[in-house]
Amino acid sequence: MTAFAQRIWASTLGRHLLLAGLGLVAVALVLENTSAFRNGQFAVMAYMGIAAGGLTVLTGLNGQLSLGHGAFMAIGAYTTALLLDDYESAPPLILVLLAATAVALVIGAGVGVAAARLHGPYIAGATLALAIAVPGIALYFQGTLGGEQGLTVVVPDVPNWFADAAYFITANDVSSSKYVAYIGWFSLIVSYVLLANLSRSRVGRIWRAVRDDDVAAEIAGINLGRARVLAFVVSTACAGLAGAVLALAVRLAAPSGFMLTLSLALLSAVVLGGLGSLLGALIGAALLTFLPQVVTSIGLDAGLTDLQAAELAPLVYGLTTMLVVILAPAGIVGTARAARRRRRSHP
Amino acid sequence: MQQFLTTALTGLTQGMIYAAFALALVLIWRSTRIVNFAQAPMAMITVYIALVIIDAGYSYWLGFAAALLSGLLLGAVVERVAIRPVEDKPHINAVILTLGLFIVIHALAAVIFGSNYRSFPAPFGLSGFRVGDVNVALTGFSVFTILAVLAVMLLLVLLFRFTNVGLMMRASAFNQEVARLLGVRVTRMLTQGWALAAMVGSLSGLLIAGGNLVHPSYMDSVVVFGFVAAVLGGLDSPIGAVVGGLILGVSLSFVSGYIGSEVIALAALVILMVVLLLRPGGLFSHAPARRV
Amino acid sequence: MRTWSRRVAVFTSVLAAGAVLAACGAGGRPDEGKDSTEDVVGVTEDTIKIGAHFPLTGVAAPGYSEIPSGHKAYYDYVNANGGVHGRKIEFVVRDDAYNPTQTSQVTNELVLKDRIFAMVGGLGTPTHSAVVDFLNGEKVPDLFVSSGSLQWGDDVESKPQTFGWQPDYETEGKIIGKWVSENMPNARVGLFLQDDDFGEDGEKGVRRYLGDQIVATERYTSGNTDVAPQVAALQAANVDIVLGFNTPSYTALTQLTANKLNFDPKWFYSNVGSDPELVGSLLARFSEGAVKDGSSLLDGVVTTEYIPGVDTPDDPWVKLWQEVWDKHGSGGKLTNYRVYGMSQAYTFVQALQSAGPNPTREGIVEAIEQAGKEFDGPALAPFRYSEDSHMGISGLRVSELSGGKANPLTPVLTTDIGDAPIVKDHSGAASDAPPEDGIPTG
Amino acid sequence: MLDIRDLTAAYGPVTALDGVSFTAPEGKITAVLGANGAGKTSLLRTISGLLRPTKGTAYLAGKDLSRVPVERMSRLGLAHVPEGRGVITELTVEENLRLGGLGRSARAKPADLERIYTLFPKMADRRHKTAHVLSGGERQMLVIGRALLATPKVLLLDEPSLGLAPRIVAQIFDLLKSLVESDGLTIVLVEQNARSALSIADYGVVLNLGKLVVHDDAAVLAADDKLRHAYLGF
Repeated sequence: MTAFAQRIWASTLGRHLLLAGLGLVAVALVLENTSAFRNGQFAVMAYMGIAAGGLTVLTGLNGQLSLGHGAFMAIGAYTTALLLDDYESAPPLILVLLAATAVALVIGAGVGVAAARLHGPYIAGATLALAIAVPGIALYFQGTLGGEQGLTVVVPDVPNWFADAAYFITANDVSSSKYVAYIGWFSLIVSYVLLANLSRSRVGRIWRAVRDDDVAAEIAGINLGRARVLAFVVSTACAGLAGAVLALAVRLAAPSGFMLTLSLALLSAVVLGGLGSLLGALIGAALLTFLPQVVTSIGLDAGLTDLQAAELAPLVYGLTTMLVVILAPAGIVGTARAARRRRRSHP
Repeated sequence: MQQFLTTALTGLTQGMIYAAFALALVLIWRSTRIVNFAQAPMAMITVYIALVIIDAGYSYWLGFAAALLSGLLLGAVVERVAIRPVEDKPHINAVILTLGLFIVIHALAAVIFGSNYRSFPAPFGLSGFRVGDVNVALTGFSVFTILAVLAVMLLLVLLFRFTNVGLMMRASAFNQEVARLLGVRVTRMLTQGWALAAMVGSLSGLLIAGGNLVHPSYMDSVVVFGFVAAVLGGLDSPIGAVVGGLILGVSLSFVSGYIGSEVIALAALVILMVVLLLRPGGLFSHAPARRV
Repeated sequence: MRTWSRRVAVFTSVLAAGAVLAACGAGGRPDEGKDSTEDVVGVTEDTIKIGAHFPLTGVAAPGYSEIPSGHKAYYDYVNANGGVHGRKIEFVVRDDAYNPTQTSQVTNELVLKDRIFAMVGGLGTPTHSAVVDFLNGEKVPDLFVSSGSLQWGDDVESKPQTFGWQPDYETEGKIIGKWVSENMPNARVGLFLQDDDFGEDGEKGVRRYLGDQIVATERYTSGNTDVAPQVAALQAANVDIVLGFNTPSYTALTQLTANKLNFDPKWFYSNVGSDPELVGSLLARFSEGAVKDGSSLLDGVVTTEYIPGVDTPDDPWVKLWQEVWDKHGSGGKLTNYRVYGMSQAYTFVQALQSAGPNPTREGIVEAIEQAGKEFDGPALAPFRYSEDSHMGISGLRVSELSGGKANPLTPVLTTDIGDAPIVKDHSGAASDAPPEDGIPTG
Repeated sequence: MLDIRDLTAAYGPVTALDGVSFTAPEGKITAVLGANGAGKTSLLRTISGLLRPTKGTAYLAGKDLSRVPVERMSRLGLAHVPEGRGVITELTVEENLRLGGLGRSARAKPADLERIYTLFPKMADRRHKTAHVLSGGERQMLVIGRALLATPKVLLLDEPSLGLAPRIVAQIFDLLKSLVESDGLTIVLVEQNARSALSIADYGVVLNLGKLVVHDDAAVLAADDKLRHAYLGF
């Protein structure tokens, strides 16, 4: 390794950026070599991954339980839909993504300030109520938010420079859905780099201190409220961004897309992968994206009726969640790490 | 005037249903410091058991008893099999576990009983009373609902406040080690707590189902509003659960009737936030909020 | 340092694993299309693959999940009788749990992985909205959407592949409104609407004829089963007749609630919510000492009909459905949801017949536009299909329930969205019977 | 009364207690002394069954305790007041006391409760308040009172003086002394505060790194300068 590379590797940011670069290459390789259907699934995995990444920081690093992150995805998605309703005068996509993030961040700050006063199940109750209340807002303001039918999202055309660059490198044309998948994964990598840096920084240490023992943290001079609100805001910003990607991928922001099940799915993604681990969040998102379809196909192949096969997906997913919590409470990543440590200590 | 009265009375009945569900949550919270999100599907499946029995031609009350009994059993089994391994783990593990259980029971019920609407009979009349010209929107069954919930609340207060079992259940929840050193069989208390709570949950399921339609998701909205009611009242207090349920039921009924049914969840959120910001431990919290 | 290189490795291998997973799926992609001389997606020498999204799980599953079983039964019946132009129809159903996000995923799967020839009967307005642009963009025929929203057919230019099937809610609303204005001109009218396009379009139609008569408008949110506040408001407004644009479970709920409130207006439920068989059986349960006799509970309720349902077992169409269901059904009894599915399936088979022995995606769209108006079928009124309109069945008749049966109060009336007048149907669609073998010829 | 034979216990790979043997005679106070991490708390936890011995046994009046579940201990006459006092602050004072009475065979409870209230008049005033309102000293009195309600033969006390003012510590130790005299209680007293402990104890046991260093009369230990400097820090 050259001295320069070593210097980069030595700094946290440098490592993360390098990792991000590799990730981007891997993403391009995967997206270019899979079918359009898989591209669509990868877009889903990306937005689930972004939201789960934010949630794992909140729950894993800061110890706050949110049952309502789907609501912030809804906020991001609706912001996107409102900004992209006019094909002609749509702002640049990057601004749309930033706006969705920012709106979720601001609303998250408000909720976070309230939630920071609460403990354990009381936060759970408040965020649960939030998760079911937000879809109702879209119904109430039918005029601007489109009611039950929701708002359709016009995905902007693939910009020429992007299409040209992609063609130059891969000799493939970029379809709209592949473009969305790229946007999703680019957003995911950017947000993961930021989250990883944040969690390695002083802020991350403060979060962990608050999680492990809030009394001790307070005695050590940490402002508990500020630490909690900050963690909340960071995770809701991620959810907002995820919502924006979701809106692009689904091309619609409708209340029925943001029911309680979404919030709960995010939570189980985080737990399945391993609380507090970004890699775990990504794995959880992958499971959530790919598992139902695989399970349903297996069920159909095994001769179940459509109805039974459809129920098989939630059944397997619920059972998996339960088994992971009971047998491997550290999640997939945590268990794998522990196994590796054990192997190392008993050579 | 008539509309006001009707809205208030139907809200009252609805609030009692939230209260019944909240009582079950309070019971589990008091005995294991866990919020059981799987309470609703657990109750739902026992209500289906009652329905099978009633459909087979047996009396309503036999089905009623069977549902309560199977609730008792199911609660004990769930605690032994699923909850025991996570009891000493962080709070969030138990929450996730019950959410997983929620999904599993749901799917199982849909496969076993089908996902269509079925009607569930009621043992009492379903027509409202009339006093002169004024229609009182209470049916025989809603009176039964109100009385049943009040009775359960009273029994729980008595249980926790005056009996040794109740005391032991609470001690086990607060400090397992101290309780064991004092001779309390903690594991048995936890199992009992879950069994009792699941039975109260089944009761709430029966009360919602009576004279109404059931399907595997019929209790889903009650999960949310029942939980909000319990939190509103303070998770530790049976009286709080009933008061919380009533506040929620009546106010949501008015919101639904005079503003629109799409905002009732929003209204629940607003009520909850206002109460929690004033009293972070709920309306009836005595002890300071305990860190979990 | 070692940690980090390991993480790079792990991260990359996650992605690689994803790629492998994806590759597996891609490997399973059927490429029968290539066997055919025409190379049409989803069509081979002896099969034709179609698909749809339906809510098989979740809150919308009750009822709606039965529709695809009706489709399947009818296709199996057709397949058992030699198929269409020698091809057997494969119907792939995917569950979207009535969640647009999932609809978008399963539609991707249907179109890109299962490689269906056409989408037939995809259910729901918000759900189908999420995929309609995609389907049209991919030029996938999007036939016979299971929803009465106006957007499935009124804008042929932007959605050339999409066809409605059932009468749209506005058309139904107009016919209901006119009937009320003519038969109960002095009645105070209350509306009970589902809070989505169904209620909205219905209201739009009704208001064309009943502007001043409407004294109360109440909306319910699907999933909120406590409708007492809404019914109380209707009662407070002293309405003489309630027009309900709601689903069957809410018909049962409003009846139960009205009983609780001693509220006894005339009830008019639009077709979606009236299913007398289903609602009657739900309510019959409560007759045990609680309410009036179950089957007669709906007596006097007015509704609309556009296809014959299970309450008329002697209707030749219903006889056919019964036979199909007995032979090829997947258990349970014949319900109106299943009849709906079979009726849709019948129309699809007819469209496929018209598209000729070598069907293409363009071909079937063209065939429906050309011949769709003349399609025979269970529908009481003809379809409106043409190059300018992809709207479905053009009308219905008003009936009154008594003893669990619908007795016609009017002849079949047809109209269209907007200002189109309401006229009596003379096409004779209401009195036709299915062909001997139960399979349309095109 | 309490015979400890070769008691050995571990937390995972870490040995906490290594072959400890001694006897705590009936009606006497035995102080268990030693530095932090010497195994004092582990000793009590192993006796009461919270920690299972890997070897050796404790006998209570001749009965082998190594297989008795924790929940049965109080019925056998063994009361263990854990470190950090073990007051359940969410329960009321009276509920805490009532809990103490549940763990023994049925006898007249009201009289017992009244006895505690006469011993601690301050408790009587606040019997229906949550124990949360009590001060540190009062909490210690409460748990001792609660332990007494189980009418134990042997009382294991873990660091009762922790964090309390010397005046309060003195009060508590006086109380212990008088209980031994009036009830014939056997007490095993784990203490960091060796000087005060030895002042009321009859015998002393010194642990270091899980092993027993010395077992002798309290007065002898208190007089042994070398021992005091090496292990007891005064």
